[in-house]
Amino acid sequence: MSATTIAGHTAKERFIGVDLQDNEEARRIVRAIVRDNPEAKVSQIPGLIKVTCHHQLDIKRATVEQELHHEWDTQEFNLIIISYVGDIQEWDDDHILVKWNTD
Amino acid sequence: MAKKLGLRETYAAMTRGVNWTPSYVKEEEAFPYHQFEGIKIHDWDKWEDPFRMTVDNYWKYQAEKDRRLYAVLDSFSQNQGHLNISDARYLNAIKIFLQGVTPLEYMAHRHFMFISRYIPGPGTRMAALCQSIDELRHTQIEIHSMSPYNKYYSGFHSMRQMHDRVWYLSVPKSYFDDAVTAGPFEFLTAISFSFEYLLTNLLFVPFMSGAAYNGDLPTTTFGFSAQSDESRHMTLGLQVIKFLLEQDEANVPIVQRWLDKWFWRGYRLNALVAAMMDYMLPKKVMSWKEAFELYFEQQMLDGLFPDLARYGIKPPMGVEQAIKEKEKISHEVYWTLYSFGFAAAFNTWIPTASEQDWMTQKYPETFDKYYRPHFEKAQKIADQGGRFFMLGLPQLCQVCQIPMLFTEPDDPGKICFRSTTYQGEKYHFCSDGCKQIFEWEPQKYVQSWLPVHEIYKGNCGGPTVPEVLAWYGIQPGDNGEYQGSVDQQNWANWHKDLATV
Amino acid sequence: MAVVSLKPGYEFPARDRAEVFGDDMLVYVHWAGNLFFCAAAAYRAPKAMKWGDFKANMVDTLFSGDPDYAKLTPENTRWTLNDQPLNPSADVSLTELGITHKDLLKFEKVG
Amino acid sequence: MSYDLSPQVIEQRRLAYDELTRRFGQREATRYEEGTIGVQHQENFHYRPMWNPDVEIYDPSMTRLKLTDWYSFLDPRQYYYATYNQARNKTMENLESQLAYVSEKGMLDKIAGDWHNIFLAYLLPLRHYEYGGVTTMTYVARFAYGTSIEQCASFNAFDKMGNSQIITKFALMLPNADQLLADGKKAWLEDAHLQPLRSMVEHSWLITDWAEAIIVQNLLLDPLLYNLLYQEFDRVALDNGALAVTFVHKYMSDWLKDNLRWTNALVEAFLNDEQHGEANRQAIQQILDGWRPKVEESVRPLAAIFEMPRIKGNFEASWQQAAQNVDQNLERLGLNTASEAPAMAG
Repeated sequence: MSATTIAGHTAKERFIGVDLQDNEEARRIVRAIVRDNPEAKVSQIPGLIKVTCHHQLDIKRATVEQELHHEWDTQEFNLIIISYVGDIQEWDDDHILVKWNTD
Repeated sequence: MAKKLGLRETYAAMTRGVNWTPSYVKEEEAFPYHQFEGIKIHDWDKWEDPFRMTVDNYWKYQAEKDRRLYAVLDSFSQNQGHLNISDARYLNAIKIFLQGVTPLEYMAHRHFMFISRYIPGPGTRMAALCQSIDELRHTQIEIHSMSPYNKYYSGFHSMRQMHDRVWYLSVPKSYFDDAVTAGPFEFLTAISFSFEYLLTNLLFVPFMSGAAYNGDLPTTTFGFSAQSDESRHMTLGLQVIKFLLEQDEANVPIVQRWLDKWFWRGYRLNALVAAMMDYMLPKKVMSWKEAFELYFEQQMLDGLFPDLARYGIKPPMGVEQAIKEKEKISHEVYWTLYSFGFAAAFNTWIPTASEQDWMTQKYPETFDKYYRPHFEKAQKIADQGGRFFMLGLPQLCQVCQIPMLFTEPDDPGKICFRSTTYQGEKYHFCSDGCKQIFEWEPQKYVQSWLPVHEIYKGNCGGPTVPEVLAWYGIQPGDNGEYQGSVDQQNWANWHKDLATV
Repeated sequence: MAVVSLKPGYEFPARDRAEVFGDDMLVYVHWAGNLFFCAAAAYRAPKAMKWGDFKANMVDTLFSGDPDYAKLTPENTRWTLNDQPLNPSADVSLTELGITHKDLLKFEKVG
Repeated sequence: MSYDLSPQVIEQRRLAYDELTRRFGQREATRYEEGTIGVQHQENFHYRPMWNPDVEIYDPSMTRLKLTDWYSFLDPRQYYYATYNQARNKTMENLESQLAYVSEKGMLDKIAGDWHNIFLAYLLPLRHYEYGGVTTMTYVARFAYGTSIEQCASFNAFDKMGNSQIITKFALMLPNADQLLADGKKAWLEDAHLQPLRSMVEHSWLITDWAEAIIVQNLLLDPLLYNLLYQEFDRVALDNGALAVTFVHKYMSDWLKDNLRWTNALVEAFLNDEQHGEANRQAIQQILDGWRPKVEESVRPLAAIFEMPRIKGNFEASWQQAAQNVDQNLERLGLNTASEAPAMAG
């Protein structure tokens, strides 16, 4: 594609993802994310957990609540998110959806 | 009993619903600044803010974030946590951060108030209002996080004065001054999109991870805490771009030019970060080159730009050159900081043998050929009891204000000189990018406050180095060589004492 | 593209224009082929200054920070002014050499 | 921890940042001081704003008032971001639990039907008034000189957004909330008793002297309106059994007191400036005298709502009381009040 044919740069596969603070709450939420997005890859660099995925990442309240064993407002995701790649297409009471607009 | 509303409806009622178009004063009198840039907006209701942050939730989550943050800072001070970092050399990266970045957070705070005031769309105004006070938060948590270091180490004591005056800090200062003096949509494209979305991960994530790896608890804590706000800012940035591009086709070329300008401005600013990452972290997480490949090439070029291609947006001007430069800028910039270290408010040093070997491994094409020889020569001078400094003042780029240190894209052995004449005066640039930016808006950049020229005009305390350093607020120990510096000696003493406890 | 401004007349005098420096001017000097000096040096010099004084008091002072500078002689050093060959002699003034405000001089070791 | 604390004495090299030790001498600084004093950039701005080339990025000439030392004003509440948020979060949690109680006890269902019309006549339209106040205060936050002043204005702007959203929150608890919000907006745009107020708000957006904007909104308009509605009319609501709304009234009137604290301190700083105090006094008095009649004219038509409840309120007495509260505050500051001011023409 013309948009990414840049001299000196080799296009790799596209991905989306979220970077989360490495703490207890986040580790549980990551478990929920992996349950709902089986192809998600989890990796760690100092201080943070990276969750990446091709296509899309869907973070569902119901699954997070099962992992946390208490009620969870999707807005609480604000407390652990450090960064993301992609476009947050939906953030409502039930889920947070990150994906690109074009495949 | 009223039905319980979801996030989306509540947010809409609280932000969209309250806005109205004035009728007792002229709309263009109340909102005079959103049209002169040529951007056309037809329907503000098409603005989407996926975060849907309301004031009550804002107070709730931000209070919780701060509760966690200040608990860590208090405990850090109580426990003399500064003694647990990897090495006092590390703090020089943090000094540059406080002097260079913290004042920009403050600038962002003030100018998002301008956006909130003057953009007539209610979704944008609310997002900008939240971002404005977030940026005040970042200013203050950075000042508070570094306050314990200021009590024991050099270079932290006069952040704002230095930012207003010191030569290398005119790089970040002129960058942000450029953004806030532009119109509101250019500011949003510059800061919300080009900086917060396109380049923020490159700046912050490896840096904060480096802080974690080097035992710097305050920086890790404020960094990750600030980044959680930053995610909201990234969303605002991406939304701004999509919204402008979708509103009118005539916006596309305007936005493209801003992207071209602000990618290059931001990328040049990041050159300082490149040097900090590769040279100032005793324990290294990743090289600048690796961070650039992951956070810019993979995430932005491969990830984002295909999404923007459907609007007719191309990757910005200078991307090819930036890719070529990933092999060299950290070294070129650090060598410059080393050379002018007598006039900087941080210490510099020759990397250790094992660090140089790490560079060789990370930069096999360039380090041994072009940069290792500098350090070897400097080492020889040091072995004879000297310290190499370039005892003069460098030529600066008229636009990015970095010393003219960058080399030709295809020749790391040759400095890249570009120049032009405007109204009978000559101007010099470090790159095609900076020259192009000047030529788009010469009336703006003829105003640049270039620190070297200001010294020569007699505006910086006096003609001698001690006078200029005094005017900068640089105190003995802040500047110069790390080996034998106040910080180095104290660090050695503190840890010697510890060994005998 | 011209600058876009709400108020007409967004026009300011160049902050570092020649007249600000009076009888002096800014001159940049770069040692081509030796990036031990990371960038060109900037000087404020009297326009009437003789080349010999400029070289001895300004250029030599700074660039002798590199031990290799001692290897340079008038014979093996080539000078350019704005990338055009320059053959300076010591008793000629900077202005007479054609050097103007914010010009770039380069020198290089040849042979 | 890799060392033993007790025998370890490491001497501090500095007690605080230089900006603060220069001002206060050698002592530790508070977090408020660190995050506030001298933080705003002061010199060597690179480019003039394209949107207004006549001013610098931060420019003390954007008000006619002057302070010899712009940091002679400090917020008496000592709010910096963290303490501000914590304070607001606390009052908000308190209000939320009160509103939850209101909801749980079905108190809104018990309010007589005529109160929906009354809410439509003042409370619902006033969420737009608050939002209009955000616009005025974001201008101040951008252009005021010095961090200590603009920081207060920034929180003030955010508070106004909060006040607007609290009213919306309350409205969302009422049956037919969507319709009520739409009707409330229509009232704000069209109903006769609100038009002078809307006109006043829109005109306050055009005030270019930021200190004037603070004086108009925080010393005159907000106090008069808040006293009239959230103190005086609150009693009418209670007399009529509309208990549910009183929590919102109380929140607003507590907020006004909090907001007056910094505003009054700022005015005092202007009045007490050794060099500029007298000139400031004249300018402030002129601002007050010029705006007072317009402010009163814009609020007075709210008299209409005192007639609406079953047990009517005594508007004239309430008006006197509200105006008196405004006056008392001005008198405390040593300023002349409306009654002492020379009669204004028009």
